[in-house]
Amino acid sequence: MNQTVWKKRYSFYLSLLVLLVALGLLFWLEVNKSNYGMAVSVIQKSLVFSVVAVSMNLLNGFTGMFSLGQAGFMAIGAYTTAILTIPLSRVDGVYYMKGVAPWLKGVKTTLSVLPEPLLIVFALLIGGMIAGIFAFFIGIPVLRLKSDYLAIATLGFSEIVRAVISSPQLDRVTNGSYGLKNIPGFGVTQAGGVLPVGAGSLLIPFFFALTTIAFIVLVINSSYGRAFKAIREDEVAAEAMGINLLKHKQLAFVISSVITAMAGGMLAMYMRSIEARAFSVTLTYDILLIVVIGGLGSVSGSVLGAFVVTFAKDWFLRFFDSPLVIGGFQVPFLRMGFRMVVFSILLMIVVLFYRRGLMGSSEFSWKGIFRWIRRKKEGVETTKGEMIDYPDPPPAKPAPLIPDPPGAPQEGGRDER
Amino acid sequence: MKDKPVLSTQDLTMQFGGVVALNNLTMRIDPGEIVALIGPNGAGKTTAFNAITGVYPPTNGFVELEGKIIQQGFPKGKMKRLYAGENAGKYTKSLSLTPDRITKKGVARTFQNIRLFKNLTVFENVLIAHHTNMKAGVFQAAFGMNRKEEEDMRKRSWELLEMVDLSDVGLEKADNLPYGKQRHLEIARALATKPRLLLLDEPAAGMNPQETQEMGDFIRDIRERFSLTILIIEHHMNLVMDISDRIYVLDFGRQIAEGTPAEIQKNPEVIAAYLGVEQ
Amino acid sequence: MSLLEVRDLYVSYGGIEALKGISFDVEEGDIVTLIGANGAGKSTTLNCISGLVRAASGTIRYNGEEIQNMDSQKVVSRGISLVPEGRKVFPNLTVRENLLIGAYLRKDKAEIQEDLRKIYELFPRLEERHWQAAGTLSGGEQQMLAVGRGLMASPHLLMLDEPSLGLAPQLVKDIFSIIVRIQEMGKTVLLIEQNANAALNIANRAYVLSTGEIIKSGAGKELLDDQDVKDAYLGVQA
Amino acid sequence: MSFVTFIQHCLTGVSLGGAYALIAIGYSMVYGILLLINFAHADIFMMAGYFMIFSVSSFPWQISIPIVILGTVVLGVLIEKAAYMPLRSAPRMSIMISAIGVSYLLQNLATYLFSALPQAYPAIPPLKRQIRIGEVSASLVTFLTPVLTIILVFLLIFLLRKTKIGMAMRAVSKDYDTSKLMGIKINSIISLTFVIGSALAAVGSILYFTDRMSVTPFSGVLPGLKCFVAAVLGGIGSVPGAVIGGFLIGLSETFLVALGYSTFSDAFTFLLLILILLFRPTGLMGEDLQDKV
Amino acid sequence: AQTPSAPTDEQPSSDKVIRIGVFQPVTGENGGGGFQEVLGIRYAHEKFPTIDIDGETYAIELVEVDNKSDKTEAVTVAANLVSRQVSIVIGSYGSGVSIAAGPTFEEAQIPVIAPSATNPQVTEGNDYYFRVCFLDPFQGKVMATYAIDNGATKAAVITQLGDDYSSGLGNFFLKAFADLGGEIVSEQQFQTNQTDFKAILTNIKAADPDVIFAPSSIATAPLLIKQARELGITAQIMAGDTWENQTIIDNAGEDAEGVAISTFFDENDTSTPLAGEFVTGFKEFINANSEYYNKNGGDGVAAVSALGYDAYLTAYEAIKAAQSTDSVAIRDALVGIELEGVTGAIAFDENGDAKKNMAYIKVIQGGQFTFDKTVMTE
Ligand SMILES: Nc1ncnc2c1ncn2[C@@H]1O[C@H](COP(=O)(O)OP(=O)(O)OP(=O)(O)O)[C@@H](O)[C@H]1O
Ligand SMILES: Nc1ncnc2c1ncn2[C@@H]1O[C@H](COP(=O)(O)OP(=O)(O)OP(=O)(O)O)[C@@H](O)[C@H]1O
Ligand SMILES: [Mg+2]
Ligand SMILES: [Mg+2]
Repeated sequence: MNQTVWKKRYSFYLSLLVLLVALGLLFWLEVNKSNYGMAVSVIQKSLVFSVVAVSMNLLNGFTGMFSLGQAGFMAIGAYTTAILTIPLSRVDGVYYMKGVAPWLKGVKTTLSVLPEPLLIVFALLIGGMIAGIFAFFIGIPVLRLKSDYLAIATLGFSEIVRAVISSPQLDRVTNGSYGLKNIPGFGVTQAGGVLPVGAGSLLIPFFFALTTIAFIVLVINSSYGRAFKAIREDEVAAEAMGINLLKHKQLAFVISSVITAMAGGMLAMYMRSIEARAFSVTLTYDILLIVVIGGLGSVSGSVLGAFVVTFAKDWFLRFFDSPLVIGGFQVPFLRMGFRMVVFSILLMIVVLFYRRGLMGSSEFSWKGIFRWIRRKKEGVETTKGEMIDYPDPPPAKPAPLIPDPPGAPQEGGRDER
Repeated sequence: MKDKPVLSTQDLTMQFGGVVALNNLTMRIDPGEIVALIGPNGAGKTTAFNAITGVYPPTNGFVELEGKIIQQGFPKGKMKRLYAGENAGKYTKSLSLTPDRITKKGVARTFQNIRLFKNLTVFENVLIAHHTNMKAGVFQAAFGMNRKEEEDMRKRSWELLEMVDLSDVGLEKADNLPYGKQRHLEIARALATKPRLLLLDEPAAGMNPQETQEMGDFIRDIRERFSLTILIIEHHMNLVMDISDRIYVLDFGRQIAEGTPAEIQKNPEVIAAYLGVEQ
Repeated sequence: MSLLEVRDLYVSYGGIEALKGISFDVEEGDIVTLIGANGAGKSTTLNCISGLVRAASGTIRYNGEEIQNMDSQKVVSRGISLVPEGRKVFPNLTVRENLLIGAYLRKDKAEIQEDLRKIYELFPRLEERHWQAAGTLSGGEQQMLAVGRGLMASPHLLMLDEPSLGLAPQLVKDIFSIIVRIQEMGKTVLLIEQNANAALNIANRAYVLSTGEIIKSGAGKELLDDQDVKDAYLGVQA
Repeated sequence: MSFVTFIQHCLTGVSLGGAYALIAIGYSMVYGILLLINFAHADIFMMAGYFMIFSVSSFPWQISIPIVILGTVVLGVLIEKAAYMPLRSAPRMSIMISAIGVSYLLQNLATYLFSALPQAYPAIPPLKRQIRIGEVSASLVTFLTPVLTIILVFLLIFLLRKTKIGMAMRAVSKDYDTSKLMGIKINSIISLTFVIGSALAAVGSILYFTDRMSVTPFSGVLPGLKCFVAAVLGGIGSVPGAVIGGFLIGLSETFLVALGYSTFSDAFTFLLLILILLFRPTGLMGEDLQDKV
Repeated sequence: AQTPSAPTDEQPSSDKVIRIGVFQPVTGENGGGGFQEVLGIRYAHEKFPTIDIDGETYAIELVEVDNKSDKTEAVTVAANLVSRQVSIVIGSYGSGVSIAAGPTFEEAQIPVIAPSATNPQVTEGNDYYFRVCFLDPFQGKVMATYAIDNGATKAAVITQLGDDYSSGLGNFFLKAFADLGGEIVSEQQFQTNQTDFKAILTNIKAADPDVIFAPSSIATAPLLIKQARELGITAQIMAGDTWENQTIIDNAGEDAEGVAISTFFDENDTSTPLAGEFVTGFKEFINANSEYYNKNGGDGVAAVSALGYDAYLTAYEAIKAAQSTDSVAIRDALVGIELEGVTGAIAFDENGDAKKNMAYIKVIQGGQFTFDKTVMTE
């Protein structure tokens, strides 16, 4: 009906429905992994990147800190996870150049009592923790810098991390610049277990993304998130409102770094083999690209951006790379390398025409979709970029912090609590 | 009723390069007073605010809030050589709380060039100012374990907006408000930090005489309602003379007069430097 | 023909209509003032004339030429200069450079120096601080600088958006006498002021704006005696 | 390290630094005026390398040099018009992404058109003339680079400090609208910035590639990053700062590699940068202008 | 009806298809060599476009992907190949990417044949990775022996950090040279994408070696050579198989004279009829297509092209032996396969490495790679 009013619980049920459908789809995909390998791989990557993008957005979009250290923190997470999870039996093969440091072997032997899933969780957490400690300590001097100076300093930090990891001095820990391989992947790899082969290869990254992103969203919607936004808007005024700049910037920086590092660990598991070179500035730029394409200051934008960019770059545009002959006619331009040309052009088009990103700074909401559809049906012209961007009407009372659970009194009624 | 002053400054001096923007300001403000700080352009009024609220560490002298020193400085480094103010050598300690610490201690301010959080809503602007008094840590806040506190903050924010007549535009972007409303919002935001001392920098700038009068009433009103002490900078003499209990006059960074509005209006030095011959 | 003719001017920001079809004239050699409450659309009017804001519809004619939606830079070259709201000095240039850049389009070197001298005379404070980066000036000093910079363009039509904002009482008076002097030099002035008393006193013609519409117009002195205007804008006289 | 080896390293470092300085100025100028980190600058530099290769195949080098400079300038201005001008009023980040996009596009286009294989950079005979002083041996270009850099920089500083155009550039960098109100044609001023930046990049590319002899689509990436760091280190927006930064990085990089720490040569550059920023938060020569409260 | 093995321009219109993945760098640092390897594979495919399995004719389809010489990209495109259901994969040029993608193929149980990846780690511990070329320990020994034979006593080694091939081979050379009584006077390293070698070369000059061993990519080769000569270094420069590429000579010009390399194949060594046939056929193939000609840098036959050809042939034989499109069956067939390739006999040891024991040494003379000698070990 045209006149239906959107109710909060509709959103809840719809979200639940979508979640269930998504879970089902993911499960189906991973069981049929052999037929949909590309889809699985691209979804895995998108999930991991969406986590990094959201945590980068926390800094760049919500706190207004232009930070370009993501690759460095991902490297910390990736290497920690990799070093701790490479199966003991494979270690010597991995460190074939210089051998593995005895203490590290000792640590790994001790840890090998843990079953693999636990070991992985443990490794991810340790990676996050190390990154958090780093973030905390470099934050003290570096976060005082302003805008682009901060950007270049964090970028510098990330490059230093990379250099240290690949330095010959650390050969016996990080395998220097040769990288690490035989990192366990997400899913069950060996047949013979209780679960089918491939099980978990999507659901694990999915739950990881879900929890970390949910956490960031909760932080953003809390009073601390508002303080971050205040800092983004005007540091002087924020400070005058009693917000401790350094403390809050550091908080955002540490949260973002910990989660970025954990995502780095996930990336290591996705890649199965990593090298320091992969964690260069280019990786950070790629993430930045996702964040801005999605919309600075929009969590759903970052997630959308991660999927759109990864799908386009790694999958949809692939056919541009192979020569195509239709009826004896060689389609011009199509050959190796053309995909990236097309990708760059598409990128430019998106930036030029959606200058505030796909989502602007607004978030996805069922209500927005609903209104948009209704508008379309009524033939009201919508303008570009305005699709989901509807301000709420002034409420009769302050909007509640947490959306009401289904069954709670509906909005409109003034209830004093 | 003259107990401890809310705010006092002693020999407060602020020098930028060779420019002594504020020279040896010594003043006191008692609880519940409305005190005005006036003077020609560039006399150092805003600088005084900045030195009090910790935006700049003072070059010399100190600031006390309710008997406790919050800012103190003496010329060091290159400034030692350059120093052109008075009382060099009198102070040897330095202490400078950051603006947020000072706000936490109960001093709030508005800015001469309005500094709202432009892209946030009017409501959020006020809500954010409550953050400083929040107890919950980041995890508690994130997981909604401080629901009570959060709801309280929201309720009080709407109340404040109601008071400045902005509740109907509460969900507008702050930047879209007309100038005069933005000034009101800045005051509401400052009040949300629960100050005991409020510093207002030209709250009536850009207002017509009618609006200026209303601003005067408003300031008096909030003083009563929140039992505030107020220090105000203004160039609208009608307003200043109307609401202040006492006035300090600055010229070229120096205090040239202090007194009640009646005294100041008659002071020849003030007339020469600031008010002009006929009023 | 008037020097400046504005007809049926509409301007909107996104969805909000800031000007709803205003029309007015500025005669050569006059001081014309626009008054009105906060948010009435005064600044929008001036910004639209100088091309900073696009008109949705309507015409603006200057010396018979249509200038609506012309590039700002071209509008300036026609001899219209705006002292914008909120001072907008170049914070990274020195006081002197700010003044010189006001004369960017002028080629007459000797006269530029002469004008610079005159402005220093008007605002001695600026000369005192000619080396200082404009960003560190006090609010009032910046306001002086903005007015001075506008004068340096030596425009035919000078538009001032609240030039007395944040100035000390004595300087406010000076500003108004400067405006009269500018008029005496044969220039035309379009003025926005919150200090409606003073503005109406010197204006040949005045328009009252309210929520994007002109609700009253007349000679300056005439409006000064108008009861509605008194009630709405002038306040109780001290 | 023997004295001769030391001098040889110095020579390498100073020459590298000179080329870095020329590129760094381009970053610094564009940043100074648009507040944009022009990621595409490194690739404009790379394209200048290809222009030379193609130009020399049809013309003698004397004619090729002006052709290359002209071509690079046209490319730089074209990029500005196509990718940055439409975004004048857009948020800063969008322009930055546009710059990254242009950078990707140039790299990928070059890969697509010219393949990823290195192409030999033509030898310009007089520049390649071997000069031998005692044990130290290097080509003329090694000596020429720093000298030419210094001369160009002085010309540029004069332009920025002493002319009306320079003043207009600094004004535009802060506020487009108000600049327009002064009668400044902001688009022309911005284009001019790109003209100068690209021309310097072209000269830099001739010096740099003549010394390094081959061009690939990714030749710009690493020097680009380093020159950007040089610009920041010197105080982004400041021309003399960029020059100092360029030489500092050129020298420190060379010596680090020489001492066998080639893994750390880039890292050291950044370490230096961070240390300098800690003591001078806006770089060595950067203006420390915060808005007045 | 189709006539098998007759090379035709158009794809055979059989609806039965078997896919062979081509996992190679066509862009990036090793894009040049990778493409040459692809050329060998394409030529082989042109010669043998169909195969009979169980009496039915299958068209062989090449599924080419570009791993961009980048280890991260390598894993992604490997997954891509897996998803496109290739039965067997050929690749890759460059040991690093092969090592990186190894586990992906192993897990998907798809066999891979590396034509020219020489690092031992490529096949070690991976039951699905095979190779048809010799290994770096062998190659390092060959070059060390050659240096010593030529009277060198002092050697400098330059390797690329993070490149398994470069540092691996450098290390093997280093050991072999020292074992043979030589002295290593300088060990220098550079980073990927570095184009300025003056600093490390200045150090080498100071150490005054007789030979410089610098295994690295085609991209870095001319830079190294020219910058060394510019600094007045006269020592002989030597490298591994990767340097056998005409563009190096084109780019380095005169300075390249005297550079010595080891390689898998010599187009002038037509001792086996198979090789001679291949060389003529391949040259025709190259000359017929201007793009091929240009990218190959003329109609020379690179060793990697020959190895690419052999790898295809090996895959072809394995499919034939397995009589199945199933990748596991093909893998099992590979283990016991024996065939005669253009680069010599091919049979795999327990690691999946071809048992090869002969290398060619070529020296650049008069702007060409000229055969110097062959080296065999026991
Ligand atoms: N950061 C700074 N650097 C250099 N000079 C400064 C700085 N801040 C203020 N000044 C100078 O100090 C003097 C006092 O400035 P201040 O802003 O306190 O004046 P004010 O009394 O508030 O004037 P107004 O009424 O015009 O706002 C001015 O001359 C100004 O130029
Ligand atoms: N950039 C903008 N975006 C959206 N709305 C705007 C913008 N600028 C002005 N407005 C709105 O347009 C209306 C007219 O504004 P304008 O600035 O012209 O008023 P004014 O008469 O100059 O007021 P003041 O006395 O406060 O300067 C106001 O409601 C204002 O909120
Ligand atoms: Mg002030
Ligand atoms: Mg206005």
